[in-house]
Amino acid sequence: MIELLQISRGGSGGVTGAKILAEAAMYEGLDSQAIPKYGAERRGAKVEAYVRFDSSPIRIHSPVYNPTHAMVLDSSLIKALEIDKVSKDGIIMINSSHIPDFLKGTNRKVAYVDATSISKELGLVVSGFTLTNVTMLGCFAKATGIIKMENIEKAIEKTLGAKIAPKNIEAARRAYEQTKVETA
Amino acid sequence: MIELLQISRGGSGGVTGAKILAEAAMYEGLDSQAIPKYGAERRGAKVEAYVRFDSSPIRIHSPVYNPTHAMVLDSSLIKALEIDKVSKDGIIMINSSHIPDFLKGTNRKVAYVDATSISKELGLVVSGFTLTNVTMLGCFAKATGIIKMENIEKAIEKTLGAKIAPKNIEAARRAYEQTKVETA
Amino acid sequence: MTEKEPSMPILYPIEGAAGLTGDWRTQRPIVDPEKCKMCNICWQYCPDLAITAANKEENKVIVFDYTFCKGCGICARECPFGAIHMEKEVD
Amino acid sequence: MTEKEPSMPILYPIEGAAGLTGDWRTQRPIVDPEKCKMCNICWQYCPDLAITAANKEENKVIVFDYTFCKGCGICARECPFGAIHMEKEVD
Amino acid sequence: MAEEVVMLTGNHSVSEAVKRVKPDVIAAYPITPQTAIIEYLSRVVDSGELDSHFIRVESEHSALAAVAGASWAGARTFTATSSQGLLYMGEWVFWTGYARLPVVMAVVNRCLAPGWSIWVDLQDSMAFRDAGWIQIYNKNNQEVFDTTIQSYKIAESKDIALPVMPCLDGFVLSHTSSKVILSDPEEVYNFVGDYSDPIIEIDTGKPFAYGSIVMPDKYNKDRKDLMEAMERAKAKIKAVNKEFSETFGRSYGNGLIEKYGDDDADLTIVGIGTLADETQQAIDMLTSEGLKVNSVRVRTFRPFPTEDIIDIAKKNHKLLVIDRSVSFGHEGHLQMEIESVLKRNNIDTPVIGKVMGLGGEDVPYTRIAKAARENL
Amino acid sequence: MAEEVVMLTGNHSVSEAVKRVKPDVIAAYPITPQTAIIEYLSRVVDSGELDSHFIRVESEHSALAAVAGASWAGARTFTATSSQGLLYMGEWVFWTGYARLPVVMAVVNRCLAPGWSIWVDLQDSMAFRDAGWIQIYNKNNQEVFDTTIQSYKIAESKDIALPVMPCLDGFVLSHTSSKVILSDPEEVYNFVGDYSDPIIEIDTGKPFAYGSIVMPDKYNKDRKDLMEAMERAKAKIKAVNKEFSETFGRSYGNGLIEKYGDDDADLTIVGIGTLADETQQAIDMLTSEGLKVNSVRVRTFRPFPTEDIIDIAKKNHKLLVIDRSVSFGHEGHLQMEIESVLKRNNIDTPVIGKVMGLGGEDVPYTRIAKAARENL
Amino acid sequence: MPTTIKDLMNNPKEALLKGHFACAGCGSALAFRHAIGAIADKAVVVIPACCTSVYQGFGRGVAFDVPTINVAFASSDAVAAGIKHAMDKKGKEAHVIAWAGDGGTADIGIATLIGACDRQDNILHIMYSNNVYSNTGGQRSGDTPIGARTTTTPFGNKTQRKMVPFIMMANNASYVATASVAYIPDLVDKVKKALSYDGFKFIEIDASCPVAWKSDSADSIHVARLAVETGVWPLFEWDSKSNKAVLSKRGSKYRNKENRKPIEEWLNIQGRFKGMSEEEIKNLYADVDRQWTFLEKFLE
Amino acid sequence: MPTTIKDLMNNPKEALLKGHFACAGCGSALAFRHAIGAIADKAVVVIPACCTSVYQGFGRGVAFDVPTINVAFASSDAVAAGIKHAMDKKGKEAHVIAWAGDGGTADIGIATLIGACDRQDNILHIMYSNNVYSNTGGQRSGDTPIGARTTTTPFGNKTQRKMVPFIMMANNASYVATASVAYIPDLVDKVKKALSYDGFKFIEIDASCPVAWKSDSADSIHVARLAVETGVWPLFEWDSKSNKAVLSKRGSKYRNKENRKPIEEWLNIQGRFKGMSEEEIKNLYADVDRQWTFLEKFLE
Ligand SMILES: Cc1ncc(C[n+]2csc(CCOP(=O)(O)OP(=O)(O)O)c2C)c(N)n1
Ligand SMILES: Cc1ncc(C[n+]2csc(CCOP(=O)(O)OP(=O)(O)O)c2C)c(N)n1
Ligand code: SF4
Ligand code: SF4
Ligand code: SF4
Ligand code: SF4
Repeated sequence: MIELLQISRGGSGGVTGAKILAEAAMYEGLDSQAIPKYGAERRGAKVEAYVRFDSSPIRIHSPVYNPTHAMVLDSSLIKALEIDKVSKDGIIMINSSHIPDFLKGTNRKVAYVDATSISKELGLVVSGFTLTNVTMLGCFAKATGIIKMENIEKAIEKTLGAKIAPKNIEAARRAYEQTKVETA
Repeated sequence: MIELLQISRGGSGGVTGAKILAEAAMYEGLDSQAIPKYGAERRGAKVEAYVRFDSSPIRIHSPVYNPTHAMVLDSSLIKALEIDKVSKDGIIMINSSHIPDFLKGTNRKVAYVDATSISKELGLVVSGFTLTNVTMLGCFAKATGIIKMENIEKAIEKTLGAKIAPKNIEAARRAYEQTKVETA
Repeated sequence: MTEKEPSMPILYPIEGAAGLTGDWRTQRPIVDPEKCKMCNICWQYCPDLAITAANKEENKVIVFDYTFCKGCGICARECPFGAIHMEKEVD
Repeated sequence: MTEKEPSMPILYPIEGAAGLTGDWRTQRPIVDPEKCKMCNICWQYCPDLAITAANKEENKVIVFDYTFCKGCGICARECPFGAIHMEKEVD
Repeated sequence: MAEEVVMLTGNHSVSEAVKRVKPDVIAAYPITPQTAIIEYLSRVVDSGELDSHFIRVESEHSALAAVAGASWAGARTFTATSSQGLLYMGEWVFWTGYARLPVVMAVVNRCLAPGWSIWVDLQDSMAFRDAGWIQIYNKNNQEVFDTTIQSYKIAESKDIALPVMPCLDGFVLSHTSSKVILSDPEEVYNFVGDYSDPIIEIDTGKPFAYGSIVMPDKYNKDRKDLMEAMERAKAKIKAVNKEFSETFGRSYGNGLIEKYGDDDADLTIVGIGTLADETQQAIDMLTSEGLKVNSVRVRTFRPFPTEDIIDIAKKNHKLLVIDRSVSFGHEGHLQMEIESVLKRNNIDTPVIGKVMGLGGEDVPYTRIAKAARENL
Repeated sequence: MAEEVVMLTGNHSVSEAVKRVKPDVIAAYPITPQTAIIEYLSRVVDSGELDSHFIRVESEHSALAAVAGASWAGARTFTATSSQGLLYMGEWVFWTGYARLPVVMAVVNRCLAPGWSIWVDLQDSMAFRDAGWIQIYNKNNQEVFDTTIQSYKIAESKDIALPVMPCLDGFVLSHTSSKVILSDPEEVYNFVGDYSDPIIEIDTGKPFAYGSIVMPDKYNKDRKDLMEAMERAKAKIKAVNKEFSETFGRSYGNGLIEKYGDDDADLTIVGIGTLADETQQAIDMLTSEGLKVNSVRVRTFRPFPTEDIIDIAKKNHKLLVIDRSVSFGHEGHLQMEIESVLKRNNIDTPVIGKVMGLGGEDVPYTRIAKAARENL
Repeated sequence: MPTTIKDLMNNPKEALLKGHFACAGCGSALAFRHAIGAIADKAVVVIPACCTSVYQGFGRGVAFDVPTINVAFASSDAVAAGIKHAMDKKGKEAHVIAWAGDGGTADIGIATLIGACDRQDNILHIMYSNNVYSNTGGQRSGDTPIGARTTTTPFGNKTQRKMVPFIMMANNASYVATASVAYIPDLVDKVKKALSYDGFKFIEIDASCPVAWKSDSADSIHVARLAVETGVWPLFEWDSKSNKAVLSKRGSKYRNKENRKPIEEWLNIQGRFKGMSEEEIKNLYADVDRQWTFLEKFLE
Repeated sequence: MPTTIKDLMNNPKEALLKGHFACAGCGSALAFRHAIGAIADKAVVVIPACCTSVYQGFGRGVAFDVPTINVAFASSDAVAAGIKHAMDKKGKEAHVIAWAGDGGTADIGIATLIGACDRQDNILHIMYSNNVYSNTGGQRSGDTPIGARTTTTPFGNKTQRKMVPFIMMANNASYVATASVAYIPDLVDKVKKALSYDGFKFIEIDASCPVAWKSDSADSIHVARLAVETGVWPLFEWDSKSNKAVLSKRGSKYRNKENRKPIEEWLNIQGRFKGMSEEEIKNLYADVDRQWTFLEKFLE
């Protein structure tokens, strides 16, 4: 079983992103779950969501305590990540043009991409918030290889609908291209 | 155990009468209960109440199905009395100047007194209703001998208060005097 | 499993749902046919539907239904012509 | 039986009951001390008590408390003198 | 004023007890067969006989909300209801229990609609057996008076801090007059004590917030404490029953249960409320027939008298449990709980259950006796 | 439109099922975590996708009252709630059950205040286990979808005529997305059938009065029939589960319970809701450790699956019962009921009870496994 | 054309049958007879806990010849709304009427009432007010007048009368009216007129209760008439279209205080007001003034 | 003397502490800060389920420095009444305030509100209206304006706005006022004035919710000001003694329609009104007119 922790800011679409990812996993033939951390959400405040992937049916309903991978949608939130809880073999994915200082020397595998710039370029901005949730799915596909881009695209299409999906798919694709994976 | 069935009309004070009787029994050293028949009461409609007397503590909570004695506060209600249910040895007490035809030939012991006239004479009339409930207690004392008049008077005094008790006591006393007991 | 209808607290309309309420009466209304102007004001005000309306065409005055009349006295009180009076019920 | 107080859901007043809410901010207000007329209109409108009021007597302009300011932008929007502007938070 | 011996209805008995403990705030809403309780109390408050605030609320939900509010402010409180009224305040019944407020609420048991029916069964109060209230069921009007008094002493102990629900059978007790010894008001008040050191008290000088969002760990801590308080309440109820007996000369079994008849019978009839009183009459009858039968009245349903039930079951050969309420889709409440206790403690004594008297159906002692004979 | 495979939250699964059975009238009030159900339904009603009347009531008491009204008028109905909302409509929960109205109400389980907490435990729906409702607890979103559909078929059978409450764990199911097969709308509708011959129907041409005052004998008759309908419901639920399986290829144990693992284990873990699903994970783990452990998920708490529990207990050596709700002053609900069943049927299999996960406390399968190991 | 006594005789059928369980002289039963009788072929009535739940029958059969649904106390309008929506959906015609006492309307039931009004559910709420909880034996309600002795205000009620019609105006019901058992044709007119409006309609009827009012049952009409003639009970209609109130013909002259009889005439024939102090009477007068002052704002 | 910003600084203490859990730009939190702050040494607040139950804190501590009792949704006024009676009985001074949203006031809680008003319990009810059930994610309430997109009226709300202040006038509260987060000193004046009255007091505050209104958080004051300037939100006071309404200084000029800004200005900065049809806008204008027409009756 693979477990993802996703950290984002309230209002930036993290929950939707997690759901799209779980849906993509379904197309991949995996069983999956997307779990928003249960509680009052506030725009700008830190929000967690979890995604589980498994080849057999999932019967676990807990939040994820020790994620395989972690994904941080806003680089300013990186400090909120408890790295020790993430599997040593896992990948830390981050929306950033570079490896943040915070991760340096951790010897972790870090995948990074400047999703904010990509999203902005494509106009993925809602009431002042740049939406990087979908964009970062490209990073996930690239970094983990768990899910093929085509399935991520299919899930984006299904969830967001024909009107706004294309821009988002494009964003995810660009992120896929631009993601770099390095050991920090 | 002695059980009394009392039949009256809604609004004529039957429930209070039964309670006074039970209280009198208490002064007599008996255990007692006064049970209004549970349900919506309507002025003028037939209403039943039950009184139990025993020398040992009463732990029965049922209504009375087979009364020892019966008391009817309004002679027009006599037809509502199911005589067969009353103990053969019991007394049927009725507010009437004579033994009603309905009882004739039943071979029952009947105590009768014109409580209405007594009450009227003493002004025991409330919104058009002549109250015979207390008056008939005199009849009960006389006919059954279960409770002494002094205890009935004490109970009337306690329940009705110093202001209206005297007239009621007087009514009960007169009824006591005037009650006739015959076999019908 | 046999088909079975649920048992429910359902009642159907009947006259005398609360019995023959004439029993409750301690006084009864009596109409004076001479005085009744057949205006049916009493009919209108009887909460117990215990008055058969008067009929001017047929020259019929009101009639009481003592089976159900509770003897409230409204009809007597409201008759503008004093055509109704209440009498104590005799035992 | 030892005396025991019941366990109840009681909380006591503290600053930062919801944490250091400055974290939520994506943009921060900046005051231009030149322009601030010390009217304290911004102070009045801040839902987060994140402004220390200006003091005319002491000639002190307003000060932001970035530990708690959520960056809503009301102060900047409401300042009649355009003395406050919002800047994107840098990561 | 000293002790008085009077003829009193169950409702009036509640009121007389309440008058003696002098609650600061009363709020209640009328419902048959409870209404007479609050009619009496509104009279004595308005007449000045009882120095208390009486809030004539617009519903039961508000009745319990208002007394809960008063209780948070450190006041002694009282309310009463029945049936639909209890259901209508249901949210507040749980709220009050979970909040550990020492509210006393008399419940005059009445069955639930539809169809409309105003007569007794215990379905109403039983529906709140999970709610964190102590429930004490009474057999006669004297006990109603006494239990109402005891309820305050139990509820207001800091080591308990639970609301208490004295329950009395509608009409059968509430409207029936029987002999009641009304203890001296001052003695009663002294027995209960004043409520000057409240469990909780709002104070503008010392702000706190009650009931904000809690995380699961704290939530569990509070509920565990509630569970433990219920456990402690067993000893407390027994102690109060004993102290009451020492002061006033009246007691009810050991406080949790009341036994009747000889130990080691062939059959023990277990019941609750007036049916259990009626059962004693049946026991006398059966005993006179030479049968070995005794009875147990469950006085407190919450906390459930587990240890006493174990004891009874061990000492006797068979239990016949008579319920006046039932969980549709399972079985009678008393039966279910007794069975669970015996099962948990590996006690073989057989249990037979009968549900009787729903919707005010009269259950004469002869019917109880018949059931006993059939199961001997 | 045919079958679709989608990622769906539990709430959305309920809505999709409801949309397919096409209720005539929906009335509901928002409350976390149930709200998304009615948000979705109000959208499809307002958009015209679902031809139904949606009443935006001002409280839960009115929500259930309104759907009950519609049900009396012969309509198919739906509502949903959680926690405080369920308590607030409590009077109507009993009313609907006693009235035998085939209402379907989804309950998204959430614990009760105070303090405020929005997370799951089963205290809310358990509080209504006496109310004459069928209660079906679900383990995952697929079952939520399927059970909601089945509920109508059960509720609307004339020989049952009971409201049904499909229950799903708040957040854990309601807000978590997972794979759900949404069956073809037409097939679903055909499976349930239309409600053209209603259990009861108001007709101005044929007046009747529902729920006037009833005497105790009639009251008892109605309640006895309710008890019997609950009994019959066991077979009905099984039959519907079977028919559902034949039509859609999905089923849940025998409808009343779902077993997991090999028979004749040293320990059987009995649970309800998602904890029972989580338990299956624990069973795999324990089995892989060489331990002989299996599990049972109680799917219908009402009617209680007495016969199945007997069967399980007879075939196994020990039961570990995990409750996510408790009756304060007694014990966990599932434990209590299972113990009572075993006791009544003289089954010696020991029962150990554990209450876990109140107030949304997370219970990982490892904790369940630990409890199992400790009790082996 | 205003309804006449003759018209009343031509009702589709009687809604109330003989031999019901209301007390002798019950104003509520009389009101039911005519208000529902006038539309008996189309009426569905929803009755929350109140005297009407009792007087309709008692086990054997029911005295109402219209579909009658008895419901929990605080829910008549919600149930009525549910019924109406269901019947609309099924294409069936009906006038769905919530028939409730003052307690069920003004107190415990007012959230439900206002909720249905807010949604403009297409139903009519008829509140018959006997100013008290009669069914439970006469406790104070929000509609109890100042000074009335009830079983929970044994020394006189102190609170002002809650004017539900005003609340419904403020809440923008489509039609609001007051009526009285003393003016039956007027009552029937208002019921029929109400039903001609879409959305939520509200009528309050002053309905004598000889038991709670401690009045002679024969006075049930007389006392209600006095309430109008003393100004205690203004008879009017209001609708949201106009946002204007109009006094009913039978009550219009009492707008002028000089035409009003002294309130004491109304008080004196009711035992519930026995022992009222001067002060209480003054307060009652003031409360009646308050009601008129409020109403005046909406009159031409 | 009207309150000034300077006066606000001299509050006994802050009622709201920094670091609370309200969204950025929350009008309710701002209103709480000042309304309760002005009387913070004497205030006891009772909070039913609403955003305020959440933004006060989350497990660690509470952001309110006044006694705060969180209660079931439909009961704030009953609890407040209970507290007030208890404190009176115990001889303790306090201003007990029920602080509730529009849902808890106008919908599920209105029976409790009216009940406490009817009894003239000596408390103040402050309704902050964000026109929606914000705490549960933005469902329609009875106070939702025509045309607003909410999660339960995704294609626009159709029902008229429920004017609770009017209902409270009809129900004869001792003091009724409306206020706005755009006019803080006016709000504080009204709170203080309300507390000078005996009996039941009511204030409704138009309190922006950037989340539900889909507006920029920076616009929270601006949008509230526009509500006043467009006539959508009349600012007034009324008391039962006079039965007269007085427009507040800051709002009086909008009585004259010519002085009002077009409602569209208010609509256009809120995402919740996006996609409103001409018809809906017309209906909204009509509803605003209706409110003023009602209010006019009580103005000099
Ligand atoms: C929730 C609930 N609370 C209380 C009652 C008890 N109850 C039944 S009828 C009634 C009074 C009804 O008063 P009103 O509405 O004025 O009608 P009336 O009896 O005067 O006809 C009360 C309090 C109930 N049935 N349900
Ligand atoms: C009985 C009950 N029903 C529903 C809820 C769920 N609930 C909590 S807050 C809320 C909405 C509150 O809306 P409002 O009063 O307008 O305050 P706001 O959230 O907008 O601040 C709802 C529906 C509840 N807690 N209790
Ligand atoms: S006395 Fe009353 S019930 Fe009898 S006919 Fe006259 S009005 Fe009708
Ligand atoms: S941005 Fe908002 S929170 Fe920050 S200081 Fe300005 S008004 Fe206060
Ligand atoms: S108590 Fe009053 S309202 Fe009720 S039935 Fe009797 S007269 Fe009518
Ligand atoms: S949702 Fe709206 S009302 Fe609630 S805290 Fe956020 S801004 Fe304030």
